Amino acid sequence: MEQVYLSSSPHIHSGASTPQIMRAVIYSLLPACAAAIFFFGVPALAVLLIAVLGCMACEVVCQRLMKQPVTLNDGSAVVTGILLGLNLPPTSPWWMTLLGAVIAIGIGKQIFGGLGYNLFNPALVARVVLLISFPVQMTRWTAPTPLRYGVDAVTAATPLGEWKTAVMLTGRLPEGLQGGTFSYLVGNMPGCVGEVSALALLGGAIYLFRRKILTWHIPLSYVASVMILSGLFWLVDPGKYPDPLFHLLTGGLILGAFFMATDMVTTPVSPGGMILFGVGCGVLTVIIRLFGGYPEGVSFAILLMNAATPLIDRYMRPRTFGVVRQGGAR
Amino acid sequence: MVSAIFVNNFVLARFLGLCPFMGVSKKVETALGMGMAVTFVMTVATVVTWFIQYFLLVPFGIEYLQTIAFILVIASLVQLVEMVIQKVSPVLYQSLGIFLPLITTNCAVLGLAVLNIQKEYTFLEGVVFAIGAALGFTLALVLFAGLRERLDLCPVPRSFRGTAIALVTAGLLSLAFMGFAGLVKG
Amino acid sequence: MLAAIFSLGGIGLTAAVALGFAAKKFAVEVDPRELAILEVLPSVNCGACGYPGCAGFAKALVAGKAEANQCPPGGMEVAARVANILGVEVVFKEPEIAAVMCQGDNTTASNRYRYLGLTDCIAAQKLAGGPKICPAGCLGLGTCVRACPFDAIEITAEGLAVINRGKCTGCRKCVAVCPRQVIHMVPLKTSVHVLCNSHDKGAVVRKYCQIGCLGCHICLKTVPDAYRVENFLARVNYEDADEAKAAVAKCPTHCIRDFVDGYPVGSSFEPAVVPVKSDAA
Amino acid sequence: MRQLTFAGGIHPPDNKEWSADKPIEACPLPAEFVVPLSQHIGAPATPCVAAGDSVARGQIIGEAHGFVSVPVHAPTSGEVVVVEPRPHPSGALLPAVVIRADGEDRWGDFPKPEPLSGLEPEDIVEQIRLAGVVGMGGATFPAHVKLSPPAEKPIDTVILNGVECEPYLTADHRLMLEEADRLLDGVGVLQKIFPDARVVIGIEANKPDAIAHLQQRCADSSVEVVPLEVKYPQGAEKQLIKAVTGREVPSGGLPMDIGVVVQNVGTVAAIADAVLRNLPLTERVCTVTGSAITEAKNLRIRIGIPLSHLVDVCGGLTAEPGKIILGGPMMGAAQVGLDVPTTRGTSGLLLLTETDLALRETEPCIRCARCVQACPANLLPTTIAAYGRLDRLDEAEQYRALDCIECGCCSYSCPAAIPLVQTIRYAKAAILARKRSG
Repeated sequence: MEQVYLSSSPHIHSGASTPQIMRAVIYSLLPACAAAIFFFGVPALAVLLIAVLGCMACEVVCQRLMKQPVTLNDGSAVVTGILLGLNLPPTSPWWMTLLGAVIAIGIGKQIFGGLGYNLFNPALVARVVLLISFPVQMTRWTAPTPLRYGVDAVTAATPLGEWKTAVMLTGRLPEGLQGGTFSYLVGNMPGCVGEVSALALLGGAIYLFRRKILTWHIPLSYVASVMILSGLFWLVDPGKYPDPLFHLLTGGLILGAFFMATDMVTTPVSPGGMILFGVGCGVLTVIIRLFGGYPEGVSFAILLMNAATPLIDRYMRPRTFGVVRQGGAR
Repeated sequence: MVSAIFVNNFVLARFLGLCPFMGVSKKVETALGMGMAVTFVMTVATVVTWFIQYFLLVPFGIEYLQTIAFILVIASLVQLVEMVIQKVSPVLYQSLGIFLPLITTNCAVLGLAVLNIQKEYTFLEGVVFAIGAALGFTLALVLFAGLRERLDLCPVPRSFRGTAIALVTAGLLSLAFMGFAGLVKG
Repeated sequence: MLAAIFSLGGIGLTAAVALGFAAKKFAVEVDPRELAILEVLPSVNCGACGYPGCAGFAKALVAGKAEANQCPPGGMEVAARVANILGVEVVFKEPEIAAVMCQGDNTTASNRYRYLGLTDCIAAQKLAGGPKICPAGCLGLGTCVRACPFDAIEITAEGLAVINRGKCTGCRKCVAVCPRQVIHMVPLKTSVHVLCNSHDKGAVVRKYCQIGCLGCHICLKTVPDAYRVENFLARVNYEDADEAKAAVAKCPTHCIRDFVDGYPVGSSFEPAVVPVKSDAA
Repeated sequence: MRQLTFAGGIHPPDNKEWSADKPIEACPLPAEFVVPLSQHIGAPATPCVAAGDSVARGQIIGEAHGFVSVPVHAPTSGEVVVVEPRPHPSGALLPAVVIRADGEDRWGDFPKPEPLSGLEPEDIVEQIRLAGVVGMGGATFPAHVKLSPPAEKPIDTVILNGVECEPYLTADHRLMLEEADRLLDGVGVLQKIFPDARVVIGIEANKPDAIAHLQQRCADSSVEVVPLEVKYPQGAEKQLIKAVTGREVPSGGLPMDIGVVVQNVGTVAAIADAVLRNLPLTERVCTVTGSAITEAKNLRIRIGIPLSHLVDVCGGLTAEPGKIILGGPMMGAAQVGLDVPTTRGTSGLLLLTETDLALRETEPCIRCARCVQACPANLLPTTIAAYGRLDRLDEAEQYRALDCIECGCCSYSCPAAIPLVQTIRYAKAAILARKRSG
């Protein structure tokens, strides 16, 4: 008789696995990739491909160097690659995208011990490093021209950028920014590869909700706090501050709230902590957008809250069963 | 004040006071204790140095003694804090170790006092600036301590273990703080 | 110039008075000898002395509750210096190190079941007493490796814990955590040991382990003074171990080993002659 | 119908269809019984027979020691072969009485039971103790201890646990369907002990036939039959109380602290036998199931039957078993071989093939928080395990490792296949050991 296996209970498993989760995230990002390629053409495709391949290559190189088993199969490098690609402008030169991939995997993830141990969202680390190092390349936007092949695009400003410049110069909200809601919704506006099409992103997010990979806590609290806070400012001075819908649909809020801020590794684990995390992201995003030097605050807000995650985890624990909080009844 | 906490954070934007920042950020409790000690020293030092500057050094025309005089004040304040902490919380005293007396040579404290004078802040402005800076220092310290507590659980590659990975983390943290750039003018 | 001297002097004086006052108010007594001893101790905080960390040991020493030779990592050298500070005589204590008294890895010892789960001997031991049939053999799941503050233990590819004689300081941490009590303290000066921990009869041992001690007395017959057999298990008489080496080649199951000639198969450690720290006092 | 439940938990496939429709069969007696003397939580019994003695069914062969202990009885009549350490379900060799059956299966002489109306609660509890009744859901905690709360802890609710939330197992289900008489007799005994208490039978909604049957039987009594949401671990004591009464057992406390007593339905049936028929506990219902067994069955088994005999009764093995589990797949204990005997806590024998096990390497935690969502005790399993693995017991205790009920929800749902419960269990043991040593 072959020897039996012995283990501590439980003896059955749900069958859930890390590669399964990563695959689902990749599927959910495909609509956004498709939309990006539709609006920005071949350059967007190139950015995405370079980012994904760069991340995978860098993962292999790092793990070989450290003589660790290569874990390309878990799919996490692909996810990082896609997210990085979606967070870059479609005009990014190839070397910049590649550098981003190396930063994301090398400094963002592997240096901390690999999957599950990174403190900051790797794709955002790369994006912010690039943004600070190459401000010109990182803010060169093109107007979307559906199904374009060449690279000779018309340069244009993102709606958020346009607003910021106008407010800086005149202190007033520029004409023509409002009312583009439909264009903003489908993604017909300048911006990063993946942040433009709200519809495509939401479609992917709904898939993730249905697969129970996303929980509502972070996205909802993030979006809600941005809407409420920006709404307050808008009510105070509608001539200067754009309306909440503008905040929601332009810029990287949806991409950030549903895909970047929900990165499991770098966010709190308790439901209460997740909500606090989302609200923190929302408040910081609005503050940076309205008062900061950068037109877009999503990346910084998420990175800052990533930094606060260990503290949130420490102080926001769920109430243990059978433990009555201090000062409660009984 | 907001500016001092976030935008011009002493540690993460001006890179002042890195010594205790790296030294006592292994545990959140220790970091909080250190933050409080520094807050106290910074605030009181600002008050005292402001008076010394405007009522002693300027009237007598001996501004060139500024550095020595300030260090004298700070050193005695640190001594005081040290004694109090040793009495009140021996555990905290143990874990702060050498870094407590080192507040003396903490460039953040001296830098703050000197900056106050340089920028010609009024007394009130100076105190507010000091509290802001100290809170910023504490915030950075505690955030960083939280991150390092989590780093403790990570299988960081051998060659990066210890200070190396801590410095990388500090760099990333200061990267995130760059988001506040341009938030408040001045 | 005068103003400068006066003002600085004034500041200094005020500070001095304030500090002096505070020093009285917040005074905490610390024995200077405690600090001096703390300087001398290795500060690995291993707890081998039985006190909470080096600071606790220092306190106990000053209070006269501990002996100067109670710090194994420090050895006689530290003991001498501590005794010097305290002004007492140092008593020589034979230095000891830890050794895993088992060679039954996955190739030589049989298992009862295939273990799944946490890589930890204590956790595995809880499941029907551990996967190894031998009730006393090394489980090789590395609980001792994690307990060792000096990186002196490794697990071979075939699942056996091996202790590096060069790195082990004798702190006993591994001895305390091993759920099967397979790690013993042995005199540092002796390098020949019987690497088996099973008190089962020879016929029983033979069923589950190719390399276990059968209690056959051959070693005892070869060098009568250097060995003894208790409950079917041979042990080296460490007080009289000079000749023990002669039996190494005679042992039918090769469970007697001289660490100067070689470590158990699969270990990356080099055979080591460890210099015994002499009586430093 | 509104179904009561608790927060957290998981929904594993229940696999009960294999045996849910199989009526309870009496298991044929083997030639030799091995009766462990340690069959309950608490001090083991000491043997009071020796090799060569002849015993009758129900005769005491091991005497109890202390309050949290019960005697052990002979499961059939025959001759004592030997009293020696034998393989025990815990994995160790523990003292057991080996009995060679004489085939007569003769009961010992017991006095005629007194009518319930003439008994005082203390006498009833003593009878239950003497009959060796323990918690038959698997915990094997002596029943009389739970039934003797101190006077300052009045009991206002008695819950009968018919949840059977463990996948695969159907023993309690069949018992409620086929032996409602015994069960309701037992309810009568409990009502005699706690005259003012509300009596609730909690059943998971995946057993609609049992719910309907008992509801019909209890229609004209005060006993409530409550359907509960299908969710593991609905049958865990604290979670069941939360679902039925809305009260939470305080951390570190017992159900009696909040006026509740919970007994498994099998235990209640055994209580009825003990008090109304004066018969000690010598048998129970047990489900034999799993993909490695020829025919899944619900068997009425004697205590002390070797597992190999149960396998034979069910037609033998279809495949090499990858794992042999006593109890359910979530909290049962894996066995080294089929030579161990059944005990009072054996609610099931589950034989899984290697393919059922879906063996996987452990991967790093990606902090997906599924364990946090699944934990019915509202803990952060991944954090406790991370500290436990590094022997950082202070932190593990701070994160309330000791409140873990070891239900296994976290390990079940972990995508990285980290042995979370095992690690937490390890940490708990280490924390408790440290507390004991001071």
